[in-house]
Amino acid sequence: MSNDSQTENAQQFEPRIVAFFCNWCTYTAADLAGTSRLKYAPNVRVIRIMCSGRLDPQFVVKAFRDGADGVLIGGCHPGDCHYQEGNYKAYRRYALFQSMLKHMGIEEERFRLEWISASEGDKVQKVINEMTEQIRALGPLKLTSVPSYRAQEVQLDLAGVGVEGELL
Amino acid sequence: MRYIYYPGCSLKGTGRAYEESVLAVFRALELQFEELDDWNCCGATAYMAIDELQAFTLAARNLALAEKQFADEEEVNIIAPCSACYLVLMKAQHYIEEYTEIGDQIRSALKECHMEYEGRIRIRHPLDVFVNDIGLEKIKSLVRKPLDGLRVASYYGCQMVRPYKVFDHHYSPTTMDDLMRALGAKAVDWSLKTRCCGGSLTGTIEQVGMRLSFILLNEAQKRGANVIATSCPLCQFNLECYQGSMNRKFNGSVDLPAAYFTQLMGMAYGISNRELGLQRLFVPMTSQFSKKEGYQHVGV
Amino acid sequence: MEDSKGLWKIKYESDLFPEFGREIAASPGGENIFSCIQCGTCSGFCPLSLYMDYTPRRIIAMTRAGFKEEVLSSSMIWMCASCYGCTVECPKEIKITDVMYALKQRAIKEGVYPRRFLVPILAHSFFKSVWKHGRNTESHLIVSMYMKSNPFKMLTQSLLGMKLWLKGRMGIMTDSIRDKKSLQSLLQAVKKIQNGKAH
Amino acid sequence: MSAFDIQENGDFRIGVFVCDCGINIAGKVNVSAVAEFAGTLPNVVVTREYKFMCSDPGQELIQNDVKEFRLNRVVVASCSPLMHEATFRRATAEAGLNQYFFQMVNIREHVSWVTENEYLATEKAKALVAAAVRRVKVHRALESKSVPVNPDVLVVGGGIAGIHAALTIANAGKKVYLVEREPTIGGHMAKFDKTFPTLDCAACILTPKMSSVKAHKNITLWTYSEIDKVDGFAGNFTVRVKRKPRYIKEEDCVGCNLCVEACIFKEGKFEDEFNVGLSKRKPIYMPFPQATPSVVLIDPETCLHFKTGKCKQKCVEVCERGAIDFNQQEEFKEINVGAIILATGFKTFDPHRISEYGYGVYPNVYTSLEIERLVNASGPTQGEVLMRDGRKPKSVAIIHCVGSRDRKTNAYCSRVCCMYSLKLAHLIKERTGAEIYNYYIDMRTPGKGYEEFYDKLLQEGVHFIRGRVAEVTNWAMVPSEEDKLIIRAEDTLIGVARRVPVDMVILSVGLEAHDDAGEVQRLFNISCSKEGWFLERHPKLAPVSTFTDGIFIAGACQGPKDIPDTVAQAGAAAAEALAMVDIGHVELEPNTANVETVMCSGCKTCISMCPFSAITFDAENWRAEFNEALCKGCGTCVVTCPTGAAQQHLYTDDEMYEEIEGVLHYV
Ligand SMILES: Cc1cc2nc3c(=O)[nH]c(=O)nc-3n(C[C@H](O)[C@H](O)[C@H](O)COP(=O)(O)OP(=O)(O)OC[C@H]3O[C@@H](n4cnc5c(N)ncnc54)[C@H](O)[C@@H]3O)c2cc1C
Ligand SMILES: Cc1cc2nc3c(=O)[nH]c(=O)nc-3n(C[C@H](O)[C@H](O)[C@H](O)COP(=O)(O)OP(=O)(O)OC[C@H]3O[C@@H](n4cnc5c(N)ncnc54)[C@H](O)[C@@H]3O)c2cc1C
Ligand code: SF4
Ligand code: SF4
Ligand code: SF4
Ligand code: SF4
Ligand code: SF4
Ligand code: SF4
Ligand code: SF4
Ligand code: SF4
Repeated sequence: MSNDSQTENAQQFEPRIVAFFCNWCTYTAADLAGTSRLKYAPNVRVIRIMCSGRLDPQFVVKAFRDGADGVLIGGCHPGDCHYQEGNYKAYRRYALFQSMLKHMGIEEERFRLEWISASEGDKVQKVINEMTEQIRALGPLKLTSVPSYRAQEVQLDLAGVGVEGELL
Repeated sequence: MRYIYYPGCSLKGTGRAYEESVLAVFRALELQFEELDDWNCCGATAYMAIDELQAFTLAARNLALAEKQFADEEEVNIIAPCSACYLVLMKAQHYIEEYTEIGDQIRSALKECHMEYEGRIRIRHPLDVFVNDIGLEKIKSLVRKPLDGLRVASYYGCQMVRPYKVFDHHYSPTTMDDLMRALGAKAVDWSLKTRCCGGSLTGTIEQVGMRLSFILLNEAQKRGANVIATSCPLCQFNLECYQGSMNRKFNGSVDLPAAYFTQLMGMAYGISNRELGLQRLFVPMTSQFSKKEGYQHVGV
Repeated sequence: MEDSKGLWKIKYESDLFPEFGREIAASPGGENIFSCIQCGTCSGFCPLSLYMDYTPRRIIAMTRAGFKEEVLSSSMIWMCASCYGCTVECPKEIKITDVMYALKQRAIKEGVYPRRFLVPILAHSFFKSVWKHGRNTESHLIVSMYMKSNPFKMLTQSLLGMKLWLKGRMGIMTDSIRDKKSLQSLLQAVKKIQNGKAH
Repeated sequence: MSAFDIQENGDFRIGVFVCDCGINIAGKVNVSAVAEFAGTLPNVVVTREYKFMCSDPGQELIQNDVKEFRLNRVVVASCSPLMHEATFRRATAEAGLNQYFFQMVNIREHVSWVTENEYLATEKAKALVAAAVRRVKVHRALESKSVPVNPDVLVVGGGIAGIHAALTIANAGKKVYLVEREPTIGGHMAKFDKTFPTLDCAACILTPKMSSVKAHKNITLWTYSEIDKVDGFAGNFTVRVKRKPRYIKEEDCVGCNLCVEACIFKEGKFEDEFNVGLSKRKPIYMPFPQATPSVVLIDPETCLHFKTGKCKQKCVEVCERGAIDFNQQEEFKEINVGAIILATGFKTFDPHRISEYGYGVYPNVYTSLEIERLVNASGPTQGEVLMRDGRKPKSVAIIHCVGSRDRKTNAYCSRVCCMYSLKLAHLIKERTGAEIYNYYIDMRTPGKGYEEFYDKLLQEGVHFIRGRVAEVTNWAMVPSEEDKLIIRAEDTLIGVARRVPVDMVILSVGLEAHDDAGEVQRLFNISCSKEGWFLERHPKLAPVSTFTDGIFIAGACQGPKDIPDTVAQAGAAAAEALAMVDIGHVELEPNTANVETVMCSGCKTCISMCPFSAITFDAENWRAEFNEALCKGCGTCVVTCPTGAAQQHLYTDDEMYEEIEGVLHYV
């Protein structure tokens, strides 16, 4: 979706959303949505990771900096992680990072974490459609300044919560 | 907790005894309530057949008025004793939430008339409030003349439990039976607790409506009931007013008082017959009880 | 279709209204009708199905198939007492009672309901009374209904009315709300919005 | 690996292969446009469009191009990698490249099948291809590790599925552990008298199999046991089994039942689980005569000794073998296995949930499982069909689809109840001559000999009423209905509501996943469908595999099915497990974490993050040390490493960044 001049409806803003889906659940669920022929908004590009625990906050920053209007993470339901607790860690990072994004002026709707199990193809559809609409309503992401923070600090903070933090 | 009381049209007419007994019981239970100021028709079923949106708008006006009246309350509890009102108000609420188009239209119409419905409303049936808010313990503690030996067939009717299963089962509810037992009565075990009484059909396709009511009365009587307890003015009317014609038409012999469950509560609390509107019944309670040992204090 | 006696029982595809089912499905509460598996639970549960010309199940099937004329002129839709039994029992979660409302509204709109059939008349009387007074007074309602449909029947009913009156259960005074103006303008406003939407 | 080094130096030659998948992709995505676009991307030297890329000619096309165009990177845009990644990696390897110099793009499941608009679908496919082309450049040559496999197999659940799988594997000469939760194996099938459609006697076909399980030298049978913990991975699982105390020394008990007779309870007093409560047992009991192992057990909840400590212990007195041991404790066993088969079966729907049918209200309303026991020659009535009041029913209604095909309970069809309802109708008719009414929505009899069975029943004069029952009441309208159960339903074929009075009602309850399916699923790290059935890897192509390598599923735990299908699946699962343990080794995906030694600051952050304790600290060199054998490749540690020293193969930061950039700015 580069130059939307070609789209039939060139005026309409088409959000670009990068999704990081866990191989075991949400990626499979997205496959299931496909085999079930569930139609959803074409605005999401899915990147496969082995576990939501692999989701590095820097990927999110990178995505926003490179023009994404939203970032979606899909992981297994609490208790179902293929690697025991990667999704808990993802959640803790997500919660902390969400508040950081707020400081950067990025609305919370633009960064979303969802638990979607391998059998929930319909949830993939629902979440993607919902998120696309929400971001469409928000309009394109305008980064006033490229988020500048010392990656290392965040990293340590996040690692800290990763170990100590309580889920929810 | 404070409640808003929404009587609805029937409780001012054929269902007057319901209003009288509901209010008497409210007082006995020391329930805090206010009548909804300038309430209008709930939008009732028949109205809905013509124009659903207008029906829901009528309901929404009541909801908006209630929110205004209890502006400082986080959740506004409206007690609607008539099952039809209870359902229509609740249905309007559901439709406003579920169908955004209906919700939007009604909200903007309200706005034009300087009203607003925020969604703070919880519609309650008095049975729900009595059993779940006040509790059987307290209800029991106030009994002064237990309904010993009285065999009550609790009749819940349709709309209190369907389609929204708010506080009891949609097919085999038990709340009213529990309440009756708390008053000292015996709950008759029967399987027609929620079968339709014919609703407004008694007024339109009379034979059919009467037939449905007859089935209920006949079965309750067969199962040994001395009285059938109702929770809706239309049910009560149907079950009571046609017993003579029914017997002629269907070659039956039903003779069973149909009282509001609140009247039975009032009796157990020793409230006077007149206060409970017992004199307004067509089939007097005495017709059954005088034959019964154990329960004697009704003298209408 | 010629009649119910089995003559001429064939329906030509060209006599159907294929869009009818979709239209009803699009009205609030109608959304699941295409999931109906014709199991008959609705009709089995319906306390009135034995008096109906078509059972609720058949109405759903006919609606879906586009038998618009038969459905709208059926007595069934007026006989439904709104007990919601079918709705809570349906294994496909079809809101059958609400579908009946949608069909009633449609029938009234198209003016095809059975003449002198009391239910639509009751509904109309009701509508008028509320529009005027904000509440309905049962006695007035009954009088006006019988006047329109079957004045003769009034005589048999008046006995009951008398009894009710004697028991203090039938007012003669019209019950009314204070702020009738606001109610009427509210109803008008919603009507306007609705019509605006339709065009 | 010197050949790869040159290519890593930057001289990339990439081939992009875009698949039509018949019309599955080409029907929505403009495949030629995607291929053409790919050709414009830097370093892409050849692009192709082909009808079926995974077919032999498709793979050959890739291999020829690798040679002809001296490709050193391959991108295939087709279906989900979960489907064909292995296929194309193999093709890449066979062309002489390292198989990880390949990247797959999912433009079917994630694009063509889910997108409405053709233009937007094509654009999305282009973005994904662009990302893969960028990513594949930073791929590194990797070696997949091969580890030896433990040849033993664990089977969980001893129903017909578990029994059949265990025997098949044991007969192939491998060692099997069969773990069953109940005191005996046999599962549901052991409760039946006859099985459809052939009406062969369930016991006659099942009990010989049960005894061979017990007797087989390769099978270790642990009943009354549960899985407590599972560790490891395909080929090398470590499993802890909890053995519940039965207060009987299993090795010593010969199943003579003397103790049962001697027990101070003269009559059975407690609900008999095997007869689903239709009869009573004592505190010490044999679940049923053919129970395997043939060993009694004591229920501490009801035994006087356990409850009061004051029993005369007649049971102990009479047991000459001294097999009773009140001090038995829970025991844990740890075993190592290479593959696991789950065969935990199902539970029946609890009809209390549909109060319209009066189960638990009217005593003569039964579930089908109760009737299976009633018609069973070894059941509580020796096969006589008697109701709770001792009468023989003169009329019986069988209600189909109870708890099935109903969005309020279970939306799916339970698949076996039509057939078992026919079976029960036949058996009851045969034994009582009663009038039988089957109430069905649709009669589902797809199977060999099944429709013929239905036809037989029709001829036997069983009534079939097409209509889902609305309610069962005791409300009589006419004299003939007095004291009967009245079934109210519409006969939809006639279009009339009917009331049929009967003596007995049978609810054909559906099949449901066990309540603890979620826990079992977590224990074994597999997935469940929404309804709780274990999820197969692919419904057609991998029906007994799960997404977790080395763990297979068989029987009704995967979804409702009858015995023939259960056994077929059990055989398939056994074959898959055998195939795996027989090769002797498994290839591991090299997506493990590793550390760039020079960059590691020794901060130890990563160490506590690893759920598998794969990282240790090397104090001498002051750095983290990664154990690839223990690492399962989640990548969590990588995220927390502040220096970027920790990386995950196949998902390095570089690879991820390239992919992110790729999807976002492809032109
Ligand atoms: C009333 C009825 C009648 C039927 N009649 C027929 C028929 O006539 N013909 C036919 O082909 N099919 C029939 N079926 C279907 C048949 O029962 C199933 O196909 C068959 O039982 C499936 O076998 P299974 O081994 O997969 O499951 P099950 O028989 O359920 O066995 C599973 C076993 O696993 C054990 N288990 C469960 N969880 C655990 C755990 N966590 N750890 C250890 N062990 C566990 C259970 O205790 C059980 O022993 C009928 C079903 C019903 C309900
Ligand atoms: C119209 C139709 C649509 C279907 N759609 C679906 C569907 O959507 N989903 C689904 O799950 N199932 C579907 N099926 C069923 C599906 O086709 C079968 O389940 C499946 O094909 C069975 O595979 P098979 O290998 O057993 O048999 P086959 O596909 O028949 O293969 C048997 C092979 O053996 C060869 N052969 C035969 N005799 C000999 C011999 N003597 N010597 C050597 N070779 C021999 C044949 O040439 C053939 O290649 C459908 C069936 C039909 C008819
Ligand atoms: S109950 Fe529901 S599914 Fe069954 S026939 Fe009626 S509408 Fe259709
Ligand atoms: S709501 Fe109407 S159609 Fe449905 S069961 Fe009741 S009377 Fe019958
Ligand atoms: S415990 Fe002893 S007496 Fe009882 S069955 Fe076993 S061997 Fe026989
Ligand atoms: S200890 Fe007593 S109650 Fe328990 S099994 Fe032995 S004899 Fe029976
Ligand atoms: S197999 Fe038959 S009885 Fe069972 S759910 Fe399916 S249709 Fe209903
Ligand atoms: S023969 Fe085929 S089409 Fe007919 S019922 Fe069986 S599966 Fe369906
Ligand atoms: S990738 Fe996961 S399993 Fe491997 S070392 Fe890192 S945290 Fe441990
Ligand atoms: S987190 Fe990184 S730097 Fe710290 S010990 Fe682990 S690998 Fe080394």
